[in-house]
Amino acid sequence: MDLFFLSLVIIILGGALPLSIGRRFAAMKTAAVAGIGAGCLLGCIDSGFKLSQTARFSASFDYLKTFSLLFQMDSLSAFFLVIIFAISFVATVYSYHYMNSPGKSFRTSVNYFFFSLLIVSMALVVTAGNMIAFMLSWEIMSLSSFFLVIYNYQTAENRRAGYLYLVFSHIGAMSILTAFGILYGYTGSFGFAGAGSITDTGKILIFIFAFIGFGSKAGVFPFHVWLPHAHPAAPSHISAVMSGVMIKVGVYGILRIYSILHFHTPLFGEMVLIAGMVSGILGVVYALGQSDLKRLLAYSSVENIGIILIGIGIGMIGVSSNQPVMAVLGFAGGLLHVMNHSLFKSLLFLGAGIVLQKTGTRSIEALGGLFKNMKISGATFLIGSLAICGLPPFNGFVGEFLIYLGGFKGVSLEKTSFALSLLGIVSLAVIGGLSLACFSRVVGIVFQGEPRSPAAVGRDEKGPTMLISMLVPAAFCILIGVFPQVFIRSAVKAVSSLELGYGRIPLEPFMEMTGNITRAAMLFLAVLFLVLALRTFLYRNKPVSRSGTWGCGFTQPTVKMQYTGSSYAASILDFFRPVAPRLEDHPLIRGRFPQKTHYRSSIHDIAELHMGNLIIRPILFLFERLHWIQHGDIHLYIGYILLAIIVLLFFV
Amino acid sequence: MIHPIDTALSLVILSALFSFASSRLPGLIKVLAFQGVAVSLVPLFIGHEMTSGGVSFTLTTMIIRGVIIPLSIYLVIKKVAIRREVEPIIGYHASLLAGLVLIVAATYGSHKFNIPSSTHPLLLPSAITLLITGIFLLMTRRNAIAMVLGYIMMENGIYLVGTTFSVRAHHIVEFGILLDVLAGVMIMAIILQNIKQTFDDVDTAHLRTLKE
Amino acid sequence: MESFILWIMAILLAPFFSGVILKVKAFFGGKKGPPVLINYYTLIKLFQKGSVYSTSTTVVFKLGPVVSLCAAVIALMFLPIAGRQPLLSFNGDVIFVLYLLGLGRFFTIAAAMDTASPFEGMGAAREAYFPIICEATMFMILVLFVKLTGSLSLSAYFAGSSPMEIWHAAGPQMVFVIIALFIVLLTENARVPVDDPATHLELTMIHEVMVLDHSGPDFALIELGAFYKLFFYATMVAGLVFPFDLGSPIAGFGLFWLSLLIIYKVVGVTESVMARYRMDLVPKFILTSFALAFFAAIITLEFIQ
Amino acid sequence: MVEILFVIPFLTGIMAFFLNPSAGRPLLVITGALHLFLSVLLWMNRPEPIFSDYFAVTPEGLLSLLVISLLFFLISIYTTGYLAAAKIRSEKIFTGFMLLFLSTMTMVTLSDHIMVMWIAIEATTLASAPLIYTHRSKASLEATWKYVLICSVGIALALLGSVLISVAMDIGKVDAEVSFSALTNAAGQLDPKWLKAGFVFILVGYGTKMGLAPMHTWLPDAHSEAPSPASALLSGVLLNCAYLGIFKTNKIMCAAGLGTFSGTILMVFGIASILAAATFILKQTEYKRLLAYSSIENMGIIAFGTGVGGLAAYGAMICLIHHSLIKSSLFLTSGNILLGYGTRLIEKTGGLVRVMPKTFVAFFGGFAGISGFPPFGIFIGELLIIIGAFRSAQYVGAGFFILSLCVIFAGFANHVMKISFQDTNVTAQMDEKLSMVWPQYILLLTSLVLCIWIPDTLYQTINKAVFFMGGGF
Repeated sequence: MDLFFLSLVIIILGGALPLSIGRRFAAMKTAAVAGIGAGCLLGCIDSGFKLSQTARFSASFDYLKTFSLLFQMDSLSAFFLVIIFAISFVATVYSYHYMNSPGKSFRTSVNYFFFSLLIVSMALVVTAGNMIAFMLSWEIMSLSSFFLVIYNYQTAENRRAGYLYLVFSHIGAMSILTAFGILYGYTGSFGFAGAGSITDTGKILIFIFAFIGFGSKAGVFPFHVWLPHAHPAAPSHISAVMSGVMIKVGVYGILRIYSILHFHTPLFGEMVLIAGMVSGILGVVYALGQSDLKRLLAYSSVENIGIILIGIGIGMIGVSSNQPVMAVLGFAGGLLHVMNHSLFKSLLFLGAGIVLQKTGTRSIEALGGLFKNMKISGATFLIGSLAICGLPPFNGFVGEFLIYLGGFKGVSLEKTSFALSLLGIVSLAVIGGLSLACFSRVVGIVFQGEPRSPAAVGRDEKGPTMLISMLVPAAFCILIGVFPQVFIRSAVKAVSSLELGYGRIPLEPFMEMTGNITRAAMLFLAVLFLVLALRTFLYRNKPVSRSGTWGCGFTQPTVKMQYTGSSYAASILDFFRPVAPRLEDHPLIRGRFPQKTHYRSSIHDIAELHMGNLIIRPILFLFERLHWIQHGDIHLYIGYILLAIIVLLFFV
Repeated sequence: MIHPIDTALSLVILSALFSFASSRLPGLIKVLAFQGVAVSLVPLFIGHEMTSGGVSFTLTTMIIRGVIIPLSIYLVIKKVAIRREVEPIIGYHASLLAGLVLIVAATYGSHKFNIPSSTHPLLLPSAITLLITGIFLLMTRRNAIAMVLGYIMMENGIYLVGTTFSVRAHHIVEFGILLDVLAGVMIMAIILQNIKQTFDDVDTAHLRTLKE
Repeated sequence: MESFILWIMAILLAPFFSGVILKVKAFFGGKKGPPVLINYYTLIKLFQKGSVYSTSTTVVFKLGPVVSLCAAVIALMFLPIAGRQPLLSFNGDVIFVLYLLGLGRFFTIAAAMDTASPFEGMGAAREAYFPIICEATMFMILVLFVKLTGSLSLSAYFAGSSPMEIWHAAGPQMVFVIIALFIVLLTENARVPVDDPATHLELTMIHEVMVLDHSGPDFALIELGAFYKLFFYATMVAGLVFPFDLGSPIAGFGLFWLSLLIIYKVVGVTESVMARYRMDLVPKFILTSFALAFFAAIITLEFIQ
Repeated sequence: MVEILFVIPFLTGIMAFFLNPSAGRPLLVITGALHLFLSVLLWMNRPEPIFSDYFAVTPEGLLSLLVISLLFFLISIYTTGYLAAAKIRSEKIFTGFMLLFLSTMTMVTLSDHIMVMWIAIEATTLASAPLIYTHRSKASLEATWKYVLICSVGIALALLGSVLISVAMDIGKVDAEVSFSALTNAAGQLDPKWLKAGFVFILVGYGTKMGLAPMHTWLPDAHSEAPSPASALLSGVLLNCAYLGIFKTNKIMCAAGLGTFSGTILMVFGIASILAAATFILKQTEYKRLLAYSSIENMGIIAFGTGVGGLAAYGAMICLIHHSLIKSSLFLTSGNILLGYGTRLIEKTGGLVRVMPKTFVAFFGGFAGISGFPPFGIFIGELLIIIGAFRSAQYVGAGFFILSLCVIFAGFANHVMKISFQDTNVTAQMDEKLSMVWPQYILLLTSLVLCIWIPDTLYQTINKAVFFMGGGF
């Protein structure tokens, strides 16, 4: 048996064992973490090895006599597998101290079981080699993650999240199935091999349906509605895996469909690029409007999916307009951002998790000043934030840099491709600025300043596994940011299995780029050191004292006077008011002895708003109109039968 | 020459028309009994070779269709003692007219099909008449008992089609069908009794609570 | 070596140029004004002092000045000064520089948020908001430049005869670009009409309010960073306004420093004759720059095709 | 010796009327076990029937038979627990008719003669009517009344259809037994016009019983008013029996080259049923009615798949088997919920996961299965139907199919979430006895296993069954 399957088996065993241990909390947790962690580690090493060797591997199983379940691994799969296993490993380790309610022992073991199922099914999705295997793993992935989402089913919000998630994943799966159905209609086989030879209309249809299906899993606007509900609802290590890894499986699907179709029309690139820009900008705008920490991170995932899609879209445009360099840069940048985002987004979710566990609240308006007592969490969270803003010398910059380079290659093209490249570049810039605003807000409000409520006062950060599992991705954020060589090389390798028709992609131009990034990052670090040294020198033998913050003359400051998260974002959001309407609740003060009043504001997601108004309500209305069919009168029931006969007899 | 089958079938059609307009249940049941007898006798006259089995089967059919089934419904009426007439959904005179139109239309429509030449010319029209009368009663009568009678009439019509066309059918199969119909009517009779006991009425307006 | 010397000169002279602005403003105010070297005096004074830190602050507060200075210093390394090749250059260095300045901004904001002061938070929010549009403008201009030169580094736009070539290719629309860039300069460096560094009302400040709690050498580092950032933008504007390649290095140097002086004076004049915009009008003002850059790009590209 | 399969339950059913109620429950289980044993034997040996004119062992019959046996056995085990908890007044009648019901359904699966098939299907109606009226309430009376009358009328039309098919034989000068197998072989000579007319009547007739819209009207009433074991039988296997009649007739049509005609009609009815189910599932207030409408939906899916033919016909058979397994499990579970909460309204339930955790597992598993999630078999079935529909270029049909499935899922999931997780302070009014959860588990497990591994003989049988519709592999 291949190591890959061995690791999957270990993971499943690690998930199933806790079910049998059940009530003995510590033993159960140890077994789960050890099993799942070991499996993930093995899988990660194995697929990393396969990625570096460019080893292809495939295995086929007979299924229900008629089908075969084909699993095969090329460098694209291996690239995603590394991410899946690595992040799952980190999350698993984290969970040991995060899942800390012995009262919920059994539920926790169930959670571990579905977690292991989720990891395995994700790994199977990215290796699936035919429709049956793909759909099977895809649906198991959806179902198992649903159970993870409703782990805390007691709150109505989480139930709603679970429901939305379930419905969206079903609709998405149906859309993918439609795409596969059309494909099967042309080729008559469950494999993907013949997809290159079908008609163009068929290819376009397949791609559109697949894009909707995969896009709804990846959280592409406007199919992202479930995402900001579902990701925060799950326990934080699960959120990390869902946001960091699971939505990337949707990206994988888009790439895979693109590669099997062998159809290099500009249409696909335009579609993906526009979807990416819209998701990117709106995602970060909504993120800016959230006051729930985990919801904010979830919306930021929408944004990052947008960035990834911009990269892929630029790649596709590059392919269609015969610009190999642009194509490879776009795809590689997108893929690298997949890896980067999985690192810093899981890091941020884990950070949010530790905040949630220690303070008991997810509302950023109730937090503040956590940095003082939670040094490691604060520092790693800061690194994650810097990385997610795409700032050098962190990993986020590297991915975006490649995408930019690809996009600027597209500037030399004509007409539509030019216009789209231009828009892609400008929206990347805007996204960058907005996410800087968004994450400076998070860091500033949550970790800095003074505690805004008692919940945030005097918290520690006990829980070694949690801290370790945050330090590791943080280290990788810096590592990739400074030495991206290996990682860019793997991304380019993954691109080469997209079958763009370039044969072996030469690595040298990319290595030069990497060298530049490394040098620039090193330069930055060097200058930083110098300035730090200078600063130390300047402070030699100087009096340094501490006192309260300067209140500009006001001498009685309270913590409530601090700037809030919503006021921080308010003016930016005003700019985006047409797409991010703000709902305010503020009873006016009336009468001589006015009642206590309050002010509440929330930012609405137009996709969610219009989904209710334009889709759900008409459907409900329509079907409610038809309720008279079942009116209870037997005479008309018999009439239906007669009617059916009479109508049919006309066709005889 | 007036063939007995012509007479029988004409009478059947007439009785069907009568039941369109009939407002009294006992009368309707008598009509039904007559139909049952007439319909069961038809095979005797169509001129297939007679066997003793065939004759005895015809007699059994006659007893069941002409006596037992009407009687069981009649007993229900007796037992539950209907005091009040229930107005039908479509009035009696309008029913009669509608019935005539439907029968003519259906007979005309049946010519679309390639009918075996050996068939008696009146057979198909009378079968269709019975069928339509039955369904019409089912759809327009609020009285539950009248609806059951409609069902029986419909069955008679189908039987008429069946006996004539399907020469191959074994008697045992025919008998099975008959038994089914009988059991069905029995069960309906029991339900009718229960309806009467539960609601103190046989108006189906009481039976409209299960809906969306 | 030449580049290094130029870089050192930039590092040393940047405070001087900022002093020029003060002088111009004083002139318009009918005052004598501080000496031109005032900034050097201030820096030296600050370097000699100690610091008072707020009890609310953490290590991020101390990192803020350092990182923002770092970013500005490195930005200057990639900038062709006086039309000469910069110290460093690679394909894509513009993106790196712009993002590096973003990093500096992040830390400035983070340091401001660290103090728990409502005023600093207010300033931070504005500091986070306005540069978003500036970045869009900058990348818009970048697209134009890349289309014209086919290259993606600062040296390709501002070194040697490149500015002249850009002018030739783009034509009079370059005026739009220059105005746009100038607006970006005003915004990024917190000048009137976006921000008034000299006001006394903290509520209306952007940059100055964010550094209220910094003192001593820390504050000096912040000031230095601000000088370099202004120098960075001013050099770019100067490069475009005076694109002439005079051939001889000496004449080139002379022209450069002269043009730089003019740009600083223009900033000073702008500060003197304009009033600060109301806060909610500022985005519209900055958006003008984006619109200008956008039109310039569209019109120019039409001509090229 | 095949006939023994329906003779035994018939005799035990008659016995049950005369025995002490306490003997009824074991009788039920023993008969169920015996029946299961015999059907497995039948699968292994495939003996010839004594009355080969009337009965035959056909692949589709075998499939249904095994499902019926297995379901009845498990339901009978559940029934013992249910009867103890639910206090039914006339237990004798209930057990007796349960057994008669089994007998008639078995007869349906084995009958080959077109009239015998009709007799058996009508008999199932009659045998199941008293089951629906078990609770003796006004509502159950109404449901029974509608069930008996509408189904009888519908099935009467099917009788007419059967007669018309024999007319088609007369005209086509076919001299053979009026049995499905003979007709399928001689299909080419039948008069197409009469054959079509016959098919239409049979489809509408048996379609009434199967629950195809717009003839489905009785189904939600009957299924929701019947006691849960009976509902499970009604939904799990009775619908299959009616489908069997349509399936066999469709086979004749396909053999006669009229597959397009019958297929189109089946597809239209299928889509209509799914849409009708969607209409009422979205805002349903009672969970048993919800399940009933879901049955209508699944019958629609099966009809659609059969109509499409080819790959989809295979998928339809898979759906048929798994729908029986999963839906009956769901109905049994709904019995637990009814006993536990004492209400049929979704509104008043909630928090099943806490109140009755074991029942919850069965309930949610069933929901996942019925919605087409792996590892339950309907997943494979629906996948094949959709893919098959595209393969046959039925784009419009497939579009409607997929859209309405999505709508139904959204509605169904909403209710299931409420029942399973809604906040509530109710405590269960029953304890979850093993006999009242394990049958459901076994049913679901069977579906699960069949989604992972299918025995060769089962696979071959399905292939044979759909052979005439161009199905199978």
